[in-house]
Amino acid sequence: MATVFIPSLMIDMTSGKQRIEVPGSNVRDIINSIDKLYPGVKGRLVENHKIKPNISVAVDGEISPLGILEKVAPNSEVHFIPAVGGGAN
Amino acid sequence: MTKGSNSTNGYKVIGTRPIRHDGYDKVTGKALYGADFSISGLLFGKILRSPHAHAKILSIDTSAVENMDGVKAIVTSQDLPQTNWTKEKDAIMAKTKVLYKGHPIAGVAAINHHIAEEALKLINVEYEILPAILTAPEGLDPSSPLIDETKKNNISNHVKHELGNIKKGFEKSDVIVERTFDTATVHQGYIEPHNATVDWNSSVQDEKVNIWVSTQSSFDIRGRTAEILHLDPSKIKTTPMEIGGGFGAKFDPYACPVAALLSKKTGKPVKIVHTRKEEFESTGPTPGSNIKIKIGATKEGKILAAEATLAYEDGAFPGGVVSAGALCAFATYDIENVLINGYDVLVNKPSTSAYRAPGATNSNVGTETVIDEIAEKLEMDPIEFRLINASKEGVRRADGPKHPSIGVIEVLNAMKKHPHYNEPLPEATDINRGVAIGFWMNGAGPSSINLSVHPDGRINLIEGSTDIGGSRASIAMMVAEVLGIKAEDVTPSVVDTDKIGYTSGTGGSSVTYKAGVAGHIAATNLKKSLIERAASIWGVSPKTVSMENGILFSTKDKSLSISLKNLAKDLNDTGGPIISNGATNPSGAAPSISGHIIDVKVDKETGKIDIVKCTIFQDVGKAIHPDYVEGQMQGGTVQGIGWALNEEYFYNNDSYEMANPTFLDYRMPLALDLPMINTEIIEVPNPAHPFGVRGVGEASITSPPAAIANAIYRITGIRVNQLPIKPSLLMESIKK
Amino acid sequence: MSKKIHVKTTINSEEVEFLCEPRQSLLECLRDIVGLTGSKEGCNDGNCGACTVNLDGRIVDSCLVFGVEVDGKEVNTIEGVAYKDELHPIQKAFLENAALQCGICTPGFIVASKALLERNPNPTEKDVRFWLAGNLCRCTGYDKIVRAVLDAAEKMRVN
Amino acid sequence: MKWIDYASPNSIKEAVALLSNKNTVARAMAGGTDLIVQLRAAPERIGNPDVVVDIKNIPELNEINLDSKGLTLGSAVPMYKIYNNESITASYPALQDSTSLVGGIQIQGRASVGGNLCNSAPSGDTIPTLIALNATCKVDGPNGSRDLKVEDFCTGPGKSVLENGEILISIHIPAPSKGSGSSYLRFIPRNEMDIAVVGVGTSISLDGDIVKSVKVALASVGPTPILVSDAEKIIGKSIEDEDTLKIAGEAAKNAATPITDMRGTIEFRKHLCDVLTRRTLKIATERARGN
Amino acid sequence: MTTKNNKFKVIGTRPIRHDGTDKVTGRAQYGADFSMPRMLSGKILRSPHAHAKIISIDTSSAEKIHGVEAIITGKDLPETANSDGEDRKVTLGELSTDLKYLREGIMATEKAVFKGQPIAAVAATNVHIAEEACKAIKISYEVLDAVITAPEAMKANAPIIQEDLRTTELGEKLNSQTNIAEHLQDKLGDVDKGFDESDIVIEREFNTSTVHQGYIEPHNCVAHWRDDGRIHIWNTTQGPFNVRDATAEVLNVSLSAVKLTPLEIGGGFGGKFEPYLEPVAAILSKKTGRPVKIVMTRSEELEATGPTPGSNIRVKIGATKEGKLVAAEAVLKYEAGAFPGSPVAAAAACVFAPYNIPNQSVDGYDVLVNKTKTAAYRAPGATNAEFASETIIDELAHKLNIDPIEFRLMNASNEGTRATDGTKFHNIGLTEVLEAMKNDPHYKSDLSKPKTQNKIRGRGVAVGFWMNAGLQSSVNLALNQDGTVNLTEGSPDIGGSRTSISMQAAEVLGIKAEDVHPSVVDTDSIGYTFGTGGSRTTFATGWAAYEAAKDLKNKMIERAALIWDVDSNLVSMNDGVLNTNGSKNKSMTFKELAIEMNGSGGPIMGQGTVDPKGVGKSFAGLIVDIELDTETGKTQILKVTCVQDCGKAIHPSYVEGQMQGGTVQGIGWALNEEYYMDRNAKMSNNSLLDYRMPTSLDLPMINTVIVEVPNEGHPFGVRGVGEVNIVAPPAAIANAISDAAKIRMEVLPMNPQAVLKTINENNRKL
Repeated sequence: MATVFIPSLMIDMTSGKQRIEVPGSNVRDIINSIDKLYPGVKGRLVENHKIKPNISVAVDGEISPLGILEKVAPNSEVHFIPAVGGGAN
Repeated sequence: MTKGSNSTNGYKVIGTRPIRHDGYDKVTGKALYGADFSISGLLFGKILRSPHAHAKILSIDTSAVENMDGVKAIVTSQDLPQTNWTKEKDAIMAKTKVLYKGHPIAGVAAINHHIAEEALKLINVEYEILPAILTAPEGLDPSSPLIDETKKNNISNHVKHELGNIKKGFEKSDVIVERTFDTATVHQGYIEPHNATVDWNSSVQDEKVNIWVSTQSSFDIRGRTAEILHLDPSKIKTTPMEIGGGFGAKFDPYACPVAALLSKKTGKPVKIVHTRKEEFESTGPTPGSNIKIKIGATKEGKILAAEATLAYEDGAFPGGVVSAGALCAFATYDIENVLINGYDVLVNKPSTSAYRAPGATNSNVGTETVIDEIAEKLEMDPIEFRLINASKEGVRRADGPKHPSIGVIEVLNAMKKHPHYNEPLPEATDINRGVAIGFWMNGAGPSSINLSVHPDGRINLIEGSTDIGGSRASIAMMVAEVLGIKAEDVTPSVVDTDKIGYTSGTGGSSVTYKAGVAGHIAATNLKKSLIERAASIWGVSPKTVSMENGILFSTKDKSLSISLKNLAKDLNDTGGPIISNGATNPSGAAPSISGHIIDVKVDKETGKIDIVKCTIFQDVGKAIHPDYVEGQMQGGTVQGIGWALNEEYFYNNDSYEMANPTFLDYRMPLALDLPMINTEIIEVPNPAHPFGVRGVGEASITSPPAAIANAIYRITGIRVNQLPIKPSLLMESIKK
Repeated sequence: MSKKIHVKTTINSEEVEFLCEPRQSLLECLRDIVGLTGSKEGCNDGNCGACTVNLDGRIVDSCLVFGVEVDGKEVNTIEGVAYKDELHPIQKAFLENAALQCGICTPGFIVASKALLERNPNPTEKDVRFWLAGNLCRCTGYDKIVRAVLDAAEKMRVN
Repeated sequence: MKWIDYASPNSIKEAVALLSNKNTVARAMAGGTDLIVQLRAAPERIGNPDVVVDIKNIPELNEINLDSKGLTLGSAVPMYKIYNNESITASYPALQDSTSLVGGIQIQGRASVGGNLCNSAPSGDTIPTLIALNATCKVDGPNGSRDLKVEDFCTGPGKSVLENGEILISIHIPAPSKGSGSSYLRFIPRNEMDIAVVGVGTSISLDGDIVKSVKVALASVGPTPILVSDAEKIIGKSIEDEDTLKIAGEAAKNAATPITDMRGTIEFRKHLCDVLTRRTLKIATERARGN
Repeated sequence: MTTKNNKFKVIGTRPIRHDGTDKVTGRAQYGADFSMPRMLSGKILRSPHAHAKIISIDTSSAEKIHGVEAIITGKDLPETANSDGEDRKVTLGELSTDLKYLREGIMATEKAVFKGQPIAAVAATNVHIAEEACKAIKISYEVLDAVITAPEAMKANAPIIQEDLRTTELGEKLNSQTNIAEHLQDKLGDVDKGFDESDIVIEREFNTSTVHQGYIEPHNCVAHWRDDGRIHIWNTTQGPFNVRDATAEVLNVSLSAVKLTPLEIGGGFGGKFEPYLEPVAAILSKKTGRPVKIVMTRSEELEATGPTPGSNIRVKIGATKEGKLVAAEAVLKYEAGAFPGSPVAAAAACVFAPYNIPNQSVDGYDVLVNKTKTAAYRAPGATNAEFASETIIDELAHKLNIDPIEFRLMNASNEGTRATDGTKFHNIGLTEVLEAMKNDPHYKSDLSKPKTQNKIRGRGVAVGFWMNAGLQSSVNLALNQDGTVNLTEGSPDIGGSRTSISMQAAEVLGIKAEDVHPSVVDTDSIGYTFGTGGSRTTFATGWAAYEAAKDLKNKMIERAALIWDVDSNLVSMNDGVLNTNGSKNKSMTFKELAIEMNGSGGPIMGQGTVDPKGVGKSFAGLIVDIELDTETGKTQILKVTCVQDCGKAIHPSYVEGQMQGGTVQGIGWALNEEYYMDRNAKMSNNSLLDYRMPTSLDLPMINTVIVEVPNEGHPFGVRGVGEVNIVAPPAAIANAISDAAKIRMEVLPMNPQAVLKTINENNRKL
């Protein structure tokens, strides 16, 4: 089971839970799994089958260029963090 | 076999007629050709040329020019690297001897071309004039002066092909015809003169020579200029500009090394553009020749023996085209006993170069008029006679190899059935019809293509083949076909030699063939990558994903489908950009056969000849873009007509100077001189090409002279023995 | 409205004639009329030095000279610094010391440095910094530029 | 830039005629380093000229005369010719100070002291020096020529006493008296290529430690360069007395009438008047003593 | 200093860059050097007001000027709404933008939201006529109240800049009108508890000014809307593909309809990603049928391109008396400019990144103000934030009597440390950087004494963090018959990247860097390549070159195998020599195979595309000695040493160049650079005279120490080197000023006036 860290601005959706362990072999599965537990999470993070534009997903500390396609290992950490922008850095 | 000009054979793109990608620039005057190129600090170069056809250079005195206002540099052969002195260098600027009128002696760079021209007049060259020779028979004469004193005679190349027993063949023949022909030197006559702008940058550790030029082969310009200048080829970057015609003549670097040396000396870019006179006198026309053809056949119409003796002018340096002439001489026929002797003979004319099926038209005018004469003697229909003897796949050619897939029979059958052949001639006695066929083996060569995917699903295509007649479009179409998208959705660019893998020149009817193969490889690779990407997005095996008509879909799950356009949008989020390449040196360019039916009118009082009606038939394998295939067929036909009727390098008696180095006197055909040129595309697919392509650029020039000569015979009863068939000559014969 | 003015001048040892409007700066004339684009425009008000050229032996900002003013004068630009196919020692020093990044200020720096070394063949670091204060560079922090000029000075003294 | 015509007269007469033509608005140009910038950025501030009169080809305006009476500088003489002239810099060190810090080397190759004066910017670096050195200037025009003190020349930002058709011919600086020294300092956040936040030019002559005469002028702290008359309060005092410098500094601070803008606040600029006056007096003193 | 590494033949050497000769001779063609036959000059009329409704635009008298060929206004840009009437969003680079904002930035329609915003544009036969025509266009405005700092704009009664703007919080849109485009938050541990456990807590509020990248070459472009519907653009840009995409979106044409040819670029530093001029020139070209060139003036550059934001930052950090950091809190308010998109997210990720602090809380606000929209500038967002945090860290160290480097070492982030956003660091080199600083002769030396009175000296240190970027890159290679290799890439070369990318290909192939001929090509001629920025080029495009070189190498091995008629598994290629150890035991050089190429199967090409992970995060530190004039407040930099972890320095000269350049930009930011805004929200100092970037005379030599902690994620260990070096200087200088004058600076720039004011406020007699 991968550990998902719930961003502080979203913990109202997860009954205050900051970390959730869910199954899934990629980020898409992971989000679907959380959404089953806490409906609405997917809508908050995903738009048009992609992570919303100003949010990034990091798996094991690395921001993923693949977004929802990124593979997730059973012991992975998954973070949803603000996308770094400000023009094209 | 499919006949017809608009067949698509189930293809979506191939066989259609999209607007060519470079068309807009060309109809608006925006396209940049070589001479249109300019760069800051540009100097203008001019080349001093020999006024003599053959002379020793005793001295060159440039002192009067050296301090001339506005003159920035002068170069002579002394400025060429003195190591590995080669003929090629001698051709760029003569060292000890000039070998033809127009042979470069020196180059001058000045702030404008007028000053450069003035400077040329002040360079004092002392010559010792030597006797000169202008034709191959003269050159073969043992008593003739030697052009290369290190050799025993003026023959630079002798080819001999023998098949069966020629003697026995003629012995068994019931009818034998032997004739001799003389053909004049002719020029490709492209409208855009040669040009080159060269900027030689020296730096601390490196040289970088930039060349902007109109050329058929940017990589040849790079390689040959490098060799002459004794540089590694990659020190040179050749940027091919748009090219205004070539027909085989724009492979040589002519002015490039001179401009390069001038640029090196001045530290500034130098541009040289030929005048039309320089084009005629100092580039590479196709050779004049002397041709002897002897053919024997049985009374049933089976050709038993054929012999050819071909003497081709080489020009001042070795490298003539008799080998191709010899190869093509009897290639359309299945003949048991053949003997061909071919000679390239040095003469005091500019070094010849390729011109559309180089060498083939010369020999073919002999073969096809003699064939016509035999058919007449046997009272057989000339097409029927040819069909009886037609070559086909597996037949051995005189030069050894067996023919691959070849469409002689298909072309002849199409001619035979065609309304033009079957419609009655007008009542008038001054009009008649002639036929002839021709052969060209076509070429290939290394070719490289890069493809990349735009985020809107369009494909970028990068190639090294300069585009003379729409090849950007035809290559883009083949790529589009593989990917199932529109031709307009492929954006082709012809790039410089720093930006693509080696690509041999646009010549030998090779581009659509070889770049097509490279494009097919690249497109197939790209398709594979796209399929893999879709599979990874869907989390399925790539084996279960297909791509058709620009749509990727799962063969197992109907819900999984995405258009190339939509996938392209997502590439950067799903693993990054997708690019591919194709690099190849393919074998298997298959020959192309042309055939002409030409109705000719002769004014028996003046000898003037008019073309009344003309249909060309050609096996193109597969016509990728029929408009431009027809264009090749029509263009080649008209060049053949010009060659047949009027074009020639004319030399007055006792003069070694071309008398007609202008477009006024060189008399290429005008729109007014021609009827519409009907085209019949025959498609016998080339199995060695993914879409069946054969080269289409050259065969079309080979048969018009013979077809016209055969028609003239039917009007006047005269078997012409000379090209061009000028009114004056024809009148003389008629009078006789 | 008046007409364009005919200017006859010497640029990089060559006589050049051109027609320009009186309001056109020397920089504009060099770039847009004569076709010498080596001198760059960074500010068009004399504060970056990217357009530095040598006018009758003094470096000036060519954006602050009218083209008509150079009639009868001698202008030397970056295009005239190398001698034919031989780079000037300052140019070599810039390459060898990696004294350029984006390169847009480089022509101005080289023209200015050349003028410095012609006057003062043995400048101190401070001399170089003072002389080049009219040339802005935003990429290098000037370190490698100053080194390159000092290096070129040394090599020119040896030769 | 809007269309302008260009004229390049060879004589003062021609120049005056061009400048006084009633049908045009003409401006004289020497080095052009201010004028061209203004023509581009804000031509309305200089009266929207439609003719530029290039005065560099007038021989008199390029002359430099240094003799026992003093220095006469043609109005078109570029700055580099001044600071490269060792005779001038030895007698008028403040002139070296101020001409060698206007712009960079490129600007100094064109800009002239005369142009700096005519431009009449409050920040003009050479003007306090000229005032401190008691310079006068000669003006010619349709109504004949006249001489006036440099300290009376500027009348406001970009404004001067020059009337329509008038042209600055030369600037004269009297020969320095024995035991005198001068100095110019400006404060800028960068070390070069900057506009003075405050500029101070001083001259001093000493008899031993006693101040015989002193002149202090300020730039960038008022609509025109300012002569600090109260600085003369230190005449007769010992320069070694710490209060002497304080008095002069305080006088400068009080004479300044700066505004707050991007270059500094009123307080900061007044403070700097004090600091720079003291510093320039120190330097001028050292120079007066020949150190 | 470069770590010696015998593993490499090419990497780590210092060849002359491939484009060098062109650049020292003036031959290199930059954007403004490009011209075309019949080309027109364009000029943009800009709003004189920071916030104003456009009541009317009258172009009639401008149209009558001889030589004016076309005039356009905002109405000539295509509509931005899709068929449902909703505003289209476009993804440009990493972030999505409302197309409407992009379009309004290019040309206003109903109201101007910053001074300098384009209102109309003219194409004329020369630039002077175009300028006259702009002056002849009459516009009437209704001037509105403007707001120019983030704290002001966040106030409840502040003028609203974009009526339809709503705050986004992690993908959720809030409901009320506001100037806050985004609120972001990171929490780690329990920050309140952390502060309770702290023995010492320092809290300060900082304000920093807007500053500009200050590249010497202004924005420029030539656009030609061709008869076949394609739009060719020649310009200088950091992101050819980014600008292509944005231009196409604004013009509402297919992306591939635009072909962008990047010419040589005269500096960018993040500021040359935006399509300011291209759509305008394109529409003018469409209207006239002729190519149109627009080049910005310097005042346009300063007023209407994308500087990096001014900011208001509150930072609070707590530590134990033993020197262990326990809690940290930051509130970051960043100016976005008049449209959303400040680098506040990056700031949040950087502000505490150097330290292992168990309890953290960071709130970031992206705030609209009536200034030009900000863009990236070298480590965007980080310098502001780390100026604040590094100043407080320094103060804590001093208060705790611990050497400031030692204090940082005690708390330094290492592999496995959890960052503010909760992710764990991979291998990073902060400890190595700090050790190198500590051991540097500069740090060990005594601070020299001032030579004149009223001068005091001080030394300061600080470190900076930047995360660097990966993103997409493509490279093609083609073998030449002379044994050299052509390399084509899509990354504009701002500072020698052609060479550093070629070197990576050369390393794989065992040939010399000089034997690779690199070209930066147009968007038609290479696969998608994200722009040159984010310190990504040597990392990602270099990686693509590595992949392409491996591909080429494999194909050469196969070719050799074919020639020798052996299994390709038996062939190897090392140091540019192919060998087979099979039965035939043959060998041939790279060059020999190249000669054989065309006769043995044709050309050989290689390709590489990447969208890599494994981006190496980077740290840099600065040691700086300053001298302060206590009477004027002016700071002079005496000595400076920049220490940076580069992973692996491919071309050390250009790595040093990046370090020196970034350091000096940081010095300029620290001391003098600012947007000085007058009462009407207009920039007063809009010239390079008054914007006061450092000149050569303002600086000493910039010492560099390259630390190499290889990035395990990259085949050669490369980390981006372009940005992090700008981060530490302001804090280091502030700390040096503190060391000298015992004051804590809370503003940027720390210009003489600000320093003097702080001295006076602290009532210090110095």
